[in-house]
Amino acid sequence: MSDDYKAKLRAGSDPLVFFKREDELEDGGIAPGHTMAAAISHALHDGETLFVGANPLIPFAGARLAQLTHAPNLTMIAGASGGVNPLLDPLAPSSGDYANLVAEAVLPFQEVLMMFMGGHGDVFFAGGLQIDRYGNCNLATVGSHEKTKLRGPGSAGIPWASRARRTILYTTAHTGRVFVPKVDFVSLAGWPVGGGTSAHGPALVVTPLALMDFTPEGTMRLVSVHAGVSLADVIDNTGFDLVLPEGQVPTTPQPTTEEMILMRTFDLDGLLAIIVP
Amino acid sequence: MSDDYKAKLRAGSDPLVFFKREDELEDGGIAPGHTMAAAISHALHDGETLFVGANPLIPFAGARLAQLTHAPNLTMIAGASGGVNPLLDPLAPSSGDYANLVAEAVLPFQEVLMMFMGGHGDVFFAGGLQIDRYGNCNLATVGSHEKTKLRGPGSAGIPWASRARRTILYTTAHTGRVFVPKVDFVSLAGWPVGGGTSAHGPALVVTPLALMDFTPEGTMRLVSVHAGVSLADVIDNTGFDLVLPEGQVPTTPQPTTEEMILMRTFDLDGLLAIIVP
Amino acid sequence: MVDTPESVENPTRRSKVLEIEAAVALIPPESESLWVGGMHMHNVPMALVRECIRQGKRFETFFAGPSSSLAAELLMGAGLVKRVVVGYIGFEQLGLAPVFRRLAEQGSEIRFIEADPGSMLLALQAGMAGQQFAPLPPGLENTSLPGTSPDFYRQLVDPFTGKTSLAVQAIKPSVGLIHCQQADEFGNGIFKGSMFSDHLLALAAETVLMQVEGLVSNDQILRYPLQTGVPSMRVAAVVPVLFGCHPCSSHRYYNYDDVHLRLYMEAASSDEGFADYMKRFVFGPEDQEEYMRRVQNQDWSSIQ
Amino acid sequence: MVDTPESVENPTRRSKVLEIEAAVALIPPESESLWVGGMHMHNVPMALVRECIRQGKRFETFFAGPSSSLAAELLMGAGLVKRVVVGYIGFEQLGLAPVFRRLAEQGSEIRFIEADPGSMLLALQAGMAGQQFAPLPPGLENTSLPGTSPDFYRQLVDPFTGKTSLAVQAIKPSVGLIHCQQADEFGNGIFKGSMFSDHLLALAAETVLMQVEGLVSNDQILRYPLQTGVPSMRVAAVVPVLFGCHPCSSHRYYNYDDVHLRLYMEAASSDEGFADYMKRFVFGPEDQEEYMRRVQNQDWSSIQ
Repeated sequence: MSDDYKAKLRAGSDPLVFFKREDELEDGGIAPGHTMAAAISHALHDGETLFVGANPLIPFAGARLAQLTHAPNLTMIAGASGGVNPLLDPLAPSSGDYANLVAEAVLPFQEVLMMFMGGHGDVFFAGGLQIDRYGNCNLATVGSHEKTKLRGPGSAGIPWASRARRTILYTTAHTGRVFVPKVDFVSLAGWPVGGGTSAHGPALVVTPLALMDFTPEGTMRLVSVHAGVSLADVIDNTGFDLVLPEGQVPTTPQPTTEEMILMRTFDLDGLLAIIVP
Repeated sequence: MSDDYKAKLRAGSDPLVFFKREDELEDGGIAPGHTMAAAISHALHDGETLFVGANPLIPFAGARLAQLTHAPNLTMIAGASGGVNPLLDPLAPSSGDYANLVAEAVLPFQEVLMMFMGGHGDVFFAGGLQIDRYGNCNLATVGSHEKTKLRGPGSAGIPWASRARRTILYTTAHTGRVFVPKVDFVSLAGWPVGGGTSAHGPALVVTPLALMDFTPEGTMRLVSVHAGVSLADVIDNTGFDLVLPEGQVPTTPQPTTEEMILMRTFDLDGLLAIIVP
Repeated sequence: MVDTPESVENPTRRSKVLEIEAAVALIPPESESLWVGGMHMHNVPMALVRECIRQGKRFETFFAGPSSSLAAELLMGAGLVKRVVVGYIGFEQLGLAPVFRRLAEQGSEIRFIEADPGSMLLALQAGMAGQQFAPLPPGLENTSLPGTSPDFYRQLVDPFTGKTSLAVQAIKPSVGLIHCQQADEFGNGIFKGSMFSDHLLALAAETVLMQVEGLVSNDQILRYPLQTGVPSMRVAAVVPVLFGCHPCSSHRYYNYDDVHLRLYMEAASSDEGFADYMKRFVFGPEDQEEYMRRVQNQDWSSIQ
Repeated sequence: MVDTPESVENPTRRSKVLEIEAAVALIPPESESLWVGGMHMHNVPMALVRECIRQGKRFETFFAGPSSSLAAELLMGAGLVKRVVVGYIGFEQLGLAPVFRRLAEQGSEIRFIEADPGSMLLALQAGMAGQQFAPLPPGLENTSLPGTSPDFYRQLVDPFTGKTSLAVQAIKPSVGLIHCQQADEFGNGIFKGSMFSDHLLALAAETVLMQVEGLVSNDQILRYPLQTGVPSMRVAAVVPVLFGCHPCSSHRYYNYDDVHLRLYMEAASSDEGFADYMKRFVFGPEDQEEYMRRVQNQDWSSIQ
């Protein structure tokens, strides 16, 4: 049974990429995927329980980085596979990958979802084909539901986001098509306009360009732009008016050298370097 | 892992009992426990799925005997332990015994109950502190619920008996205290008097004295008395008038020599010989 | 301990091992509903799905959850399902589902019910336990789902608190197709990796067909019963078919074939390409061996 | 594959291993509710139960299900529970529960709610999943249960069929006590035999204390995660205590001590005998070692 926990095969794995990619990027090899993962790591608190769903690369990396640095008591539950505290041995592109079973426990998927719906999550990660200024997300249909322009995969687990204490949104595409004034379908409910109900919207938005949070009124606000990104880049690629911070817009902290080294220990295929197109 | 399925300890096991008990009983060593188990075996059909709860000795033995003879495709699910198709290696007194995990699968207990409640059972085994002429059973309170004369353990799984296609009642005490005209508390619902509802009561009753079934109207009827038991014994120990078969009352078939040998292969402690006090 | 009588391997205990044609032939030509196991591109019983398509099995309702990928695509593209309950249909990081997109964006006769995997799995759990419906936790009422699918999500009053709650009707699929890495001939199945929600599916569905990478002996099952993920009485047929999940993964046996999947997604972005794919990989190969031969020698150049 | 950074065993990851006094001290003096794991005389975390009694922890409601034996007896006899939801309290083939009998037959301040384990476990499952209540399958309405316990079983209308159905309110125990044969220091627990309904209990209860026969390394957990029955984040404390289930069984470690149990049942059939038992085996021994010494040298002759 000694090899029970080793994946036998790994699709798309190029054993040389670890050495190759050193020169592919300037700026110490820091790609937007690394910055996003580090930003997520910094946003997590020790002892929290996280639920991660489909397309998990960036939250996986951020959570594992947090475990390896300031949050050793953090628990990460890997959506599809059911792995609890996967070591990311290695970081794999699909949430259902066998690699995610190099872990401490493996839960049946319905239990993962039921625990999440039962309120066991401190942090939930979500995204959308569309995200609007209140944090509403759409994974179902762009256009009307009757006359669909773009058919997304369906709402997946994100309708239950408010069952977690905090939701962190992430997307690898910060464009005006994603960040729209109003989503066409609410898969995940954002902050209530006017604040009438008890539901709460997302806490943080992590993109390849910037970090955003929400004002007390529940509208999206710029927190910082990533190194090498201008404020204009962010504004031009957001389909609504972001609330801007007063004074100079801060720059998102870059991953430190230690953080970059730690991410390489599990990102054997260099996926974080290529995750943002 | 080769010894994973072997119980390390077994309470109350006397290694000599297998040899000792040969002479303890007359009539080829056939005790009421054997007759009851064989009667249950004969009542089971190949391919059925059985759910067995607490105090499982007699239904366990009957079901395993059926598997070893005419019903190799029968599935037995062992209540507390969750064992599916336990080999009874050996037959153990508690439904939760580790011995019941010498089996093909082990289900969490809530799944056993939920599958049963979900209608997956062909046959369910039940008993009661009181059993009445319509097959109602009481495991809760004798006397009124406010002024309790005898506090039973509680209704356990038997309120769900009608979810199985057939229920077989068994008891090791055929007395007027058990077989009463009317139970004080309905833990298991018998046949509806007058036949107004769709619920169905038990199909068969197996005791140390006799076998009973129910008339089309749902009242208990004698099928046969066991060897060495007189009709008067049965009538005197039943607190209501049993419907009697026409003509001569048949004698319950005794276990054959082959059946006795098969039961000994799993009843290592001779429990069937002593289960009826 | 004692020697167990030989009847554990009683010759009269019926083996459930069937050839794939015979196993799928157990499904009636038209069934109420189908739920296919696995999740995303993992542990999906594709060999059974392809055989269902070859035999033209029709299903009133297909439950696309918790996350369906190629199984949903092929069944919808083949026109075998009338109503699809959508939890998630897609290829995760590989991209959106091309047939699903085309059917939804250009219109089709399929009725799509917008749903979510959490509610679908609570409904499946309810179906397993004999409950008529499953109440939902709070939260969903703030999304577009209940308004869009008023037949799937209904409101009721919690008899204990008087609060309103949403609920979904119990799901008891007529047919469940699942993949286990191993099983014995009687249908005791072992998941060597994640079980996803397939254990629950196996307990809930009326007829369960199981494909496996290979058979193990009943002795091996008895040796470590805690490992058994599917108990035999829930299984109607066991179909050994190596690489039967391809192009999806089978945990601990092989990963998904992302090259094949990407080429599928490209091909299936047109009606012609999809038809060509179906001809080559579903209707063409007469058995799994021939299918794998075609996969290995895949020449996609002429695919539309 | 790569060497995993040392931080898997990061020195700053907090061990949850506690002495039994400190673990039970995590429970407030008065809690809403308690559910004790195990079933019949198996896998019952008796060491934790005895320590709760020594520390005088009080619980408004005790859930005696799916089947409680000595844990229910001692907690009720010690006067620490006000309301008991009765699924099953007894010693299976050994006999009825003497303290339960005396309290119910002679009257007591404890309020007994007549219930059933199936409904209790559906309620626990609902509590785990955030559902407010659990509808019940048909059948129970023909028994005395709904009429006897109208607050536990309530009627509602199925919004899909219009039929009436019974329902029970979700159960989310404030405290869950469970026994695993093994765990690592972080609370990843392994059931070496049946898990009974303890996995579900661990997912549903607000505070979970786990006793184990012994600790294993986190490395061992990582080596075969499919074996982990309780994930660490659900566990507040891990208490290693060998023979901690005595006189109940711990699957694969030891069977129940039926001699001790029978003597208990005899002793506890009178108030004096029960008080004597409590003095000798609960309040007397200052630790588990002393408890086991008393058990081994048990001289029951002078017990009332």
